[in-house]
Amino acid sequence: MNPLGRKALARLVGSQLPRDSFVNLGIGAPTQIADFVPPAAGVILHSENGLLNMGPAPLPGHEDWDLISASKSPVTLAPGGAFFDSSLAFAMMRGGHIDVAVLGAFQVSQRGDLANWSTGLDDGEPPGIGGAIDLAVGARSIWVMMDHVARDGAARVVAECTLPLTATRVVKRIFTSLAVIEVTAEGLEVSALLDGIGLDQLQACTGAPLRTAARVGSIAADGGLHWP
Amino acid sequence: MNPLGRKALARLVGSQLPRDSFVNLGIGAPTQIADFVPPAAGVILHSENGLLNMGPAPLPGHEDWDLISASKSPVTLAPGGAFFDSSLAFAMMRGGHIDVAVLGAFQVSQRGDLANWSTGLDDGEPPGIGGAIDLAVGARSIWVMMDHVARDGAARVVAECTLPLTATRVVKRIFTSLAVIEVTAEGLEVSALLDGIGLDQLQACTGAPLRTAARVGSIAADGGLHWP
Amino acid sequence: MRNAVVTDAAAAIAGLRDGHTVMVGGFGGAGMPPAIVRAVADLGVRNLTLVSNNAGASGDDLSLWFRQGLVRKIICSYPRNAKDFGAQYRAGAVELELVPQGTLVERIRAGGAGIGGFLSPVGVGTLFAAGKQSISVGGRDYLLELPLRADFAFVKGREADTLGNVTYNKAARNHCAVMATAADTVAVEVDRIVEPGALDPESIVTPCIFVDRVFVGVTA
Amino acid sequence: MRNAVVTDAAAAIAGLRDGHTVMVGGFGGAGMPPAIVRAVADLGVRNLTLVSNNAGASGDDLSLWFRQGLVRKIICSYPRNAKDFGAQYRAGAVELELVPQGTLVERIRAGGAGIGGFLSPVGVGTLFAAGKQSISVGGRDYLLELPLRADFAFVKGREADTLGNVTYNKAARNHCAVMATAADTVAVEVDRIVEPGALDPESIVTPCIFVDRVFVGVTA
Repeated sequence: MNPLGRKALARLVGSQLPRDSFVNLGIGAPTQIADFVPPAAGVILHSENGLLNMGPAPLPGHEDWDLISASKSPVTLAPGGAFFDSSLAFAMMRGGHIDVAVLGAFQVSQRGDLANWSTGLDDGEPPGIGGAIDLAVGARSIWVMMDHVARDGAARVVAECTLPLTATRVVKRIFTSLAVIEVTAEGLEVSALLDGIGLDQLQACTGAPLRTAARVGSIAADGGLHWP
Repeated sequence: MNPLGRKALARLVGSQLPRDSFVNLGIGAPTQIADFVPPAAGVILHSENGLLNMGPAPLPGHEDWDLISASKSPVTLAPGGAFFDSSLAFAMMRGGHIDVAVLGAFQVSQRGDLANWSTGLDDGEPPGIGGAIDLAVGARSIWVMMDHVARDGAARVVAECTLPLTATRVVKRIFTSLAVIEVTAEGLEVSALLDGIGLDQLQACTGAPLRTAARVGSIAADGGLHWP
Repeated sequence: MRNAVVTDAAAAIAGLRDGHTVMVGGFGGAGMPPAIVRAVADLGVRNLTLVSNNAGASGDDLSLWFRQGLVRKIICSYPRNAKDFGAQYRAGAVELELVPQGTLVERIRAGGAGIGGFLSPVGVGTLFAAGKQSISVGGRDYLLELPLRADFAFVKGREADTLGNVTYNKAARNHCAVMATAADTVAVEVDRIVEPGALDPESIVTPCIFVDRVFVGVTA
Repeated sequence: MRNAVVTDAAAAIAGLRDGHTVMVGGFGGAGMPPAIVRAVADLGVRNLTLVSNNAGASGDDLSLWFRQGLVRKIICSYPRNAKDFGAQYRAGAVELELVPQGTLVERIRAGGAGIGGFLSPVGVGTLFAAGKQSISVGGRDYLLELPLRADFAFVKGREADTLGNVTYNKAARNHCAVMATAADTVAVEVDRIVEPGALDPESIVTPCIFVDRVFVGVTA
């Protein structure tokens, strides 16, 4: 009944990544997904600062500050990994070579519009866009991972984004703390629901019409997904 | 009195390359210049198929057909040489990183227009442009090396090119079998003359007005250049 | 774990069909994948659009494709000294799109990098400007050049690991590295296949994200 | 023979003047040349236009330049978490041109490669389209993005030879490799300088044609 926490949500997303796919995990919450990708899945992680086949964090004391992730945290390189420059890193992104990018978001519209960049309008800080916009436009499949509602209870899955957009019509699937929602040509379709939540309750905190998929999975409190 | 042969002309051009410069020698006659660049000059040769610091031809029996020049002849790599892909090779050219490119030509106009590609109109063969056009547009200084007149005696240094152009207003200096001619904002200026040839004789077989530079060098039969 | 290894050239070209666009790496023979070129000739597909810097010299190279009439159109920078292509060309049996070499490689790069086009200073004021949009930026004229992509890219590498990371040999890298980014299916003929981790991660030129199939070309 | 070696960071930045445009490599600290960054701060030039992916975190990095008010404008993708830049920005003392990271690196590449501009799908339908020419190709909309060049590019390499060929260390390659192609004067701070021939010609990332000055950065 409680919304999924960050870890459980990361586990949920991690379990759904396609076998042997090339995946970019955006900075912020999506980074944690790496800890929950089953090794047998063969997923190969891309990092926009010039790494392919990124491995887990190094042991304490073994950090190499020339070997960092897009979040600027120390990482390792898995066997068969490669280093390259930023122009090739972004060619991979913009050129459609990344199978799935998982991004955090502030808002997603029913058409798949994405608002996820820090404009600085709220916090008085300088704005920052980084590489998320290139991913949003270029990856074959954009998944979003976010709390279902904002801290003030406002819907984040909306009819129209009110925040400045990162990209239009790009999000394919939304993983929230309450549900998995597919963005289809006919609108939003719920493909999985957190145990104990009904569609009515989900609709009540969602800013765009929802319908259910032919088959709806149930999400356990730990992020495990089970099909009927 | 006889026009310079290929070897003597190659020696002449080779002696004029700036110290420590990055140079591309076009396919055809300019290729031979490599044999006449004084080692002490420190010239570094670029080849459009992905070599920097190209060395001389290998000894017989030591050919490596993965190590060829733009003319598709076996070469070697000098110490401190590098391999790279064609996109970087042409970035070097188009991006203005080559100091001097020496190209063959059919015609050069008084404004520095260059006609040097095989259109196939004359020989019934398919046309071919290759990378000479990228060099012609991108190198900082374009030098042309050619016989002063065509086999039928027609001028090749002309007021206006009649053959299809490779690039407009790019040639800086013309080395012919009879003279060295600078392309200036005020027209063509003879900076060196083959021993035994007068300006009148040169003008008679040239299709655009010539004037002489303040100082005119004399070119020996072996391609040696001497200043008064 | 990802495994890009296939058994042979026939497997590497599986799915190639009549009418496909095909990129073939190489500058002269360096970078051209010989076993793949022969396998395509054996398969006998037709109406190919071929993207390649050259059009085959003679013998066991792209000449085979022209001799057998597999190619409808070639996009190429220097198709001279190519006997079989020349015969087809003079007979009007094959269409030629002549592209300056630097523009050719940059168009392929754009296709692989998701760039919609680029402004080139090359060709302005020449026959190569024909049919192209001219755009002026900062007082200088440029031609708008459009990206190239292909159904298949066939290139020659030196070593690959089983994931599909690839290195090249010397000047054989040429057009191969960009072509390997710009096709729906990328097949690489190599001399040797090694385990992941055996290649220096600093020296991998084509990371495995671009590569679908690798195999060891049997040299005669 | 060409010799790109200079004695120290002060010599590497010689000629840098007020009002210059300067590219500084790095993603976070990886690829940022620390001795050069300090030398520029010591020199105290002003009104710089800075092209960099970040705007300094805190301490001994580009923060120094903002703390001392050296920068008039920054062209950058992610200048957040940058205390000193943030203060200058809020005070209206520095102009910010915010550029998506992939567009930033591609604009720099275009500057180095003699490309007059390129069509990017990134930013269409967003605030990043403001003021840019929109061009439609094949039914898809793109923004025309223009090249970036600089008076100086300052990057961090791993090894250089005396000719100026450069390798990088792991993910520190990032923006350094393109920046090293796009400035009138390119200076590279490295850990070690070797003789020509000591670097593997297959592994050189920045060939010496792009590099004007190399020196060994003394690490504290």
